[in-house]
Amino acid sequence: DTIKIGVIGPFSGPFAIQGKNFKAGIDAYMALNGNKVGDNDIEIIYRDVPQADPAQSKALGQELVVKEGVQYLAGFYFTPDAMAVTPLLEQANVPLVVMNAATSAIVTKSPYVVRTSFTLWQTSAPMAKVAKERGVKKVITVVSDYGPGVDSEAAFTTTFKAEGGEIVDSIRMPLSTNDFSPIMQRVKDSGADAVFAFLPSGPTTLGFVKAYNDNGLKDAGIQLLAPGDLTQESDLPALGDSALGMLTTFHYAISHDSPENKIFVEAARKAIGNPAELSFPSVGAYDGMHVIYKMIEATGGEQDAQKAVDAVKGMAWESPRGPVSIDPETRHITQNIYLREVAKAEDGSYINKEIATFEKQGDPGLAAAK
Amino acid sequence: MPAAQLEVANLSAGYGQTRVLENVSFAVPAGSRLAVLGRNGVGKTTLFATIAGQTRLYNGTIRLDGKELSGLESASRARSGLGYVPQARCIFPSLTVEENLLVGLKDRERTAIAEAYDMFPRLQERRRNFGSQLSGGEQQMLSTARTILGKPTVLLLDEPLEGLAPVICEELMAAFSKLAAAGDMTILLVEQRIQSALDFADHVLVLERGQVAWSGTPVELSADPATVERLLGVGGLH
Amino acid sequence: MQTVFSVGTDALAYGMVLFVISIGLSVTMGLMRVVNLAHGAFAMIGGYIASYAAHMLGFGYAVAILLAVAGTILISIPIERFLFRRIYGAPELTQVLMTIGITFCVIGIANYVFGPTLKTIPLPDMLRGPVDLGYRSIAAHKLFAIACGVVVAGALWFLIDRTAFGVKLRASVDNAAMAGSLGVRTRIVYAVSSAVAVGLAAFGGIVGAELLPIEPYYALRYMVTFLVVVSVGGAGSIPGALLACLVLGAIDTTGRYLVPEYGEFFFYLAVITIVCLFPNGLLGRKR
Amino acid sequence: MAAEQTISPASKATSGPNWLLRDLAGLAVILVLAGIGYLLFPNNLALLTRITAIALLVLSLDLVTGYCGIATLGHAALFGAGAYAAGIAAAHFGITDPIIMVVIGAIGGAAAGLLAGAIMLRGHGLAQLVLSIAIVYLFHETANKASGWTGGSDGLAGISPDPVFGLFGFDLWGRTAYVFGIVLLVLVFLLLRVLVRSPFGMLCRGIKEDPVRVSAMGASVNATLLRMYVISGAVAGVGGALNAISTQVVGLDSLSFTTSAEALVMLVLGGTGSLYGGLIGTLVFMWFEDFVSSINPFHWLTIVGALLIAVVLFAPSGLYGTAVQLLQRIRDKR
Amino acid sequence: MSTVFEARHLNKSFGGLAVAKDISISLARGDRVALIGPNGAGKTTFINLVTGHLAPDSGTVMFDDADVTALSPTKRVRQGLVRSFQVTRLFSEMTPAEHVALAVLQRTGRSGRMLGNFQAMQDVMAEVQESLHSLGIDHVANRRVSEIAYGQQRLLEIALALALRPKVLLLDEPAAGVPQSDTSRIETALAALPADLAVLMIDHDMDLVFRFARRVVVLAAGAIIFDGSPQEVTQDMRVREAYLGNYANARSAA
Ligand SMILES: Nc1ncnc2c1ncn2[C@@H]1O[C@H](COP(=O)(O)OP(=O)(O)OP(=O)(O)O)[C@@H](O)[C@H]1O
Ligand SMILES: Nc1ncnc2c1ncn2[C@@H]1O[C@H](COP(=O)(O)OP(=O)(O)OP(=O)(O)O)[C@@H](O)[C@H]1O
Ligand SMILES: [Mg+2]
Ligand SMILES: [Mg+2]
Repeated sequence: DTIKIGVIGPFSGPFAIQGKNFKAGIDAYMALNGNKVGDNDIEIIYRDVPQADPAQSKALGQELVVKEGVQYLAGFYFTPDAMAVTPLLEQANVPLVVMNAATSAIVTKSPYVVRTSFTLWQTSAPMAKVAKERGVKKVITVVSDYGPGVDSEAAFTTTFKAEGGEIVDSIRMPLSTNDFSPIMQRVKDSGADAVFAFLPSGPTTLGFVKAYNDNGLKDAGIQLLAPGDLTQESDLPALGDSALGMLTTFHYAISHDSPENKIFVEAARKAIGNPAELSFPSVGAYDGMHVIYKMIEATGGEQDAQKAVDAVKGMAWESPRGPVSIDPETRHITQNIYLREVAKAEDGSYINKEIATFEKQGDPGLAAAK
Repeated sequence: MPAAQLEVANLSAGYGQTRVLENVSFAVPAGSRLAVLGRNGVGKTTLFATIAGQTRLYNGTIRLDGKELSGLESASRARSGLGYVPQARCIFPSLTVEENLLVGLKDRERTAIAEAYDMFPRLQERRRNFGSQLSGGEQQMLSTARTILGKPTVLLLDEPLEGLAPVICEELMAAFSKLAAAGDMTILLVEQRIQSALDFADHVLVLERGQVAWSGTPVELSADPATVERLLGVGGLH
Repeated sequence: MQTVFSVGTDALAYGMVLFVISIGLSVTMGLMRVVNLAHGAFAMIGGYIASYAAHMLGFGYAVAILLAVAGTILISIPIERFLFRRIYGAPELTQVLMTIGITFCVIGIANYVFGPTLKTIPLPDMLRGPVDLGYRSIAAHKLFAIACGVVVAGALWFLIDRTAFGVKLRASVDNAAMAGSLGVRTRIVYAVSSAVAVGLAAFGGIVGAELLPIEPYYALRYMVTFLVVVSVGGAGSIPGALLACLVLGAIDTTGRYLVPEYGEFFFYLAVITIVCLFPNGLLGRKR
Repeated sequence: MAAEQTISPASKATSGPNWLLRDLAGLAVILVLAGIGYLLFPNNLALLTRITAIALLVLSLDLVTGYCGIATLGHAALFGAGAYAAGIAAAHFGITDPIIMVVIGAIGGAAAGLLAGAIMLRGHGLAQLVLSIAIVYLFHETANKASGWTGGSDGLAGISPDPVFGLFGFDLWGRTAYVFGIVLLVLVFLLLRVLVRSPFGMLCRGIKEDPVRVSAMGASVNATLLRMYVISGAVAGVGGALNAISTQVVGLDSLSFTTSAEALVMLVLGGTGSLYGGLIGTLVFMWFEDFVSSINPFHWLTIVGALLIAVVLFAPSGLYGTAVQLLQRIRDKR
Repeated sequence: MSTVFEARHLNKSFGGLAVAKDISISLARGDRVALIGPNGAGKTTFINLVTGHLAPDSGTVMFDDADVTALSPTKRVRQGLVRSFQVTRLFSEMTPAEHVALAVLQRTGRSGRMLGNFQAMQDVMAEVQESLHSLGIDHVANRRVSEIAYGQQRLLEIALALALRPKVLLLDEPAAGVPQSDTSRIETALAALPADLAVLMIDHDMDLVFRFARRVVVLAAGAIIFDGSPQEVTQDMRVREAYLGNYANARSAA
């Protein structure tokens, strides 16, 4: 039989690069593990939702289930798109494997949701510990004013305060900000020792990091701390020297040193075509496929969402990002979070060099929400 | 008879599917004054617009000094010596009076604008105003002056007196007569006030339903009240 | 006080960058009366060519700019000839449809050819890094952008308001048929103006690339910004566009400094206020 | 040949029952198409429902753009207002009857229309376009900020409408939603047909062409336009509510610039100033987009762009407008 | 006869150019007044001031013994102060029938109706027919205005104004662009107007003016230089010089 997997993601438009990484991760997994599970052929059907658009996402999810007859739904770069599909799952008897969307609450919307990416709480909270360790006392947070930004700010602020640090100011700026000079001026005026920032990966990060340098914050010794979205590998060549030395916490770096990752990166680079375009969503997709393959194995190709999801609860494996497991309770991935520094590799390319590890991090976000 | 300067043969034209002119032919010798008359909506404006290249020509030929115009865009026709003063005036509303005149200059020296101001002193007073701010009569003056600045050899005037004060009308008609008499210009005129047209012209063409219905001299037309009544709907001419 | 100066400087710099990028649109939209949503697409093409010329062919910044402007104009010639020429004088909405179609195509092609990553245009050493103004430091490339803005504004104003070409262009736009009958070769006038506008777009795209980085979605991402700036100034008015850029730059910058969380609010409320007070744009002529 | 005789009477016939006939024919075409959609694409009903909702948005846009000449790139503000009104009623106040939700959506849309209209009418031309953009961004930001009510950028979830009349539940296959949507569309369409032919509709067309002329006839331009804006808001609100009911979630995209711009593109594609044009534009654009993006999810944008360019080149009055002209020409030839 | 309309001391200037200098005119019921004067004298501006399309710098406009200076153009029209435009302003995509219907509906307070259709309203259709017929443009009643000849558009412009049943009618060059054969239609239409209607007409066609007017007002450079009977005006040297030229001679001779 052929088992179909429907993947929804941004394959065109402003976030096309993230969708491309989904595909690269999936292709890499299938290249390495074959496109068969038992006797079943695996077929992937892609559907494009260029920007967060829950209505479109739901319509496509429905179409995938009803018309294409997919047994699994996967992908989802944006939270609302994933949320929109969750009401379908039970009736459709289809599990949903979230490969990126990073708001904690998604897994609570349906018992059939499993997530193999990360949450912003997960990647941002450790940064507060780093800051504390490095002797930072006063921090100003700067985040994009939308769900993930607010999450990231909350995660950092809560943790940093718990560690005894002081948040001198919290700035939320519109997603469409192009010129960050006034923000940097605020940062300067706030008297903070460090700035914690979250912006979605993409063009604005470039302006942000440049403004940080050009306005003399770097020279003034104000540390820039951020979750890894800001230094997505595909943006690093554009950021260039200006990002050197930036500290970020994240679940995955392309440069992660492990045999599993070497194999993955090689396969994924081949799949994506231009090696410079590879970045973190690919690993979420890769592990998502791993989870789906496990589900198919466990159900023997039968359509049984409950059984499939049950089969992966507690499952642990060695991912390209390091050791991971699916938390049986939340169905979210437990993983290492790494502290990384932007550095120049021997071949002259820019990498996120891992310099410390926070092991087996769950999602503090769900706990915080309760 | 001198060689025709403007020669129109078998001209048919219209708008999209609407045919307005059918098989119109006439010739105008250099330095003469032709009045084109006809009732409301017979196609006088369409005829001039077609000659000037603004309305679609279905078939027929238009020759200026022996040169075929029909394939040319309107700018080339203008550069071959055709001047057109449209009924709708077509002032450039966002240009000043002076700039409107500059456009009409073609490649002549800027100083030539003075000629227009000599003709219509009113325009000089208003030279910095935008076209859209002019009074109706001022627009009419500007439209005429603008075209004349380009020194056309054949001038198409579509109701150039509309909206002008009687004194100005007289002066203007006198000026046109002078231009034509000097042999500098051949003038084709559409005018609602039949008497003014007949006083001015040396030849008359009457259109009816898109076709030439009558042609002759003003004297002949005045002498034929029946035709005047039939084609122009006017009682008698004084 | 120092903060005021400092924010003021940022505002000026940001406004000027906006000006350089969007002024080409003021030419197409205000003077040629084409609602050209593809303006960003041309800016982006310029950016890509410059980036390619600098990275792959190893040209310097100045040469890259020249190549990019020339290259973009070259690319635009068939587009003007076969597509734009069909929409001169057409209803605005038809123009919207056509130019958005062009934008979609350009985005798709850029994505296919260059991939979805950011492209940079390496600055020469002179423009790199901060310059100390005494009370603060500012990026050198911003100073460069300010200078470019001033030069472009002056040159354009002269071309449009003071030369015979400018008069012919404005006449053709007001009434192409009549301009033709007065001997103006409207096609050539349009083609040249369109080339100027495209060249300006490309130039702006390159000079502004530090703030608005080049990537395939560029063409749509900043479309609204361009539209707003040009219309608030009064389309077709060069001083108007300049003023609008400075005013909006100032509002945006102070807004983001004082109340960043309401930055967008601030900006668009200001736009609404300005438009309500000046329905034809700040320096727009009444039509 | 005589000029007068070759001219055919204008398409707007004065004879009475003609328009009734044409409306019935139009209605029949919509119903037949809807039926075909249901039978031929039973698995695509979600998409078809979505098209229906957007069609309502495009119709409402046609009212102000096509009939009143107000170009706007912010019309999704009204659509989104309807969607959020219906969604918030359901998610926060437990009002889950779909018909009441539609009414609430219409009211929400109308209120937004009143507000947007009052602002929009302050400008003209380009300035007006910019006002519309500013409005949609303000709405968007407001919804983003009021995340307690709207769910912010995560979207407003937790909308679970009751079965229609307590009988037909909204299920996975989307049959109920589809039929519900088509019924709404047909009702709105008929009402709008009456509206645009009414004296009020004629007044609006007059304003589109020359507001000064209209005011010199003693009619008040702004009051008329504002009324139309409110009506348009109600129609868009119905579309928004339908979207909220059928997808059970409302996202910020529903009042975004992008949605507004797409609606405008669909309208122009079909042809402004006739309700059929709006419907055809929506259907063709969304179907085409879905079709090419499922064939190639990565590079479909280029093809859509090419479609738009082709339409401008070969059907400059929009698909419907050009078709009508062609028919007219064929009839003239005979 | 009672005064229905009065302009008192109107002043207006554009920049440095004074286009209305202390203009005072009053119209009584049944008046037939011609306003003439050189091009650019300020005649159209006067109408714009009176109808509210332009705001005067100073002065008042009285209508039916009430001060209407602050009213919007629309409100003035509703009270019965109606104008036509010198440059036709019509809805190019609509038909003459629709134009007149719109005016009739507006006058009868039905233009805001959202139900029904004017073609189904007997009284409206009858009036439309009648009005177009009287001006001789009923044969193009259902053509788009953009397709009818300019002269016909001018006639429609007048039909529109009349359909509003004004108390005071201001006509700005109604005959400009109308062929001689058709000016008589305008005259007939004007002659058929209710006797108590006050009409002020601007035109440069002196034949028409002298047939129509019982009183002539001459405006030059923004100021009234003459207000009197048609007979007197041809004798006034200033008017002859500034405006009439040889026409006056021809007329006196005749
Ligand atoms: N744009 C157009 N589209 C279709 N038909 C038109 C168009 N313009 C004019 N016509 C028609 O062409 C015919 C001739 O019009 P034209 O303007 O040439 O008449 P005319 O003789 O100049 O009349 P007038 O004395 O009123 O100026 C008219 O019947 C008119 O209805
Ligand atoms: N908005 C404006 N700005 C500046 N000047 C203006 C404006 N409107 C009109 N004028 C000028 O005011 C003067 C009077 O114009 P108006 O239209 O009243 O003249 P008119 O008496 O109607 O002339 P005509 O007989 O030519 O129609 C003209 O010289 C005109 O140029
Ligand atoms: Mg004519
Ligand atoms: Mg006048």
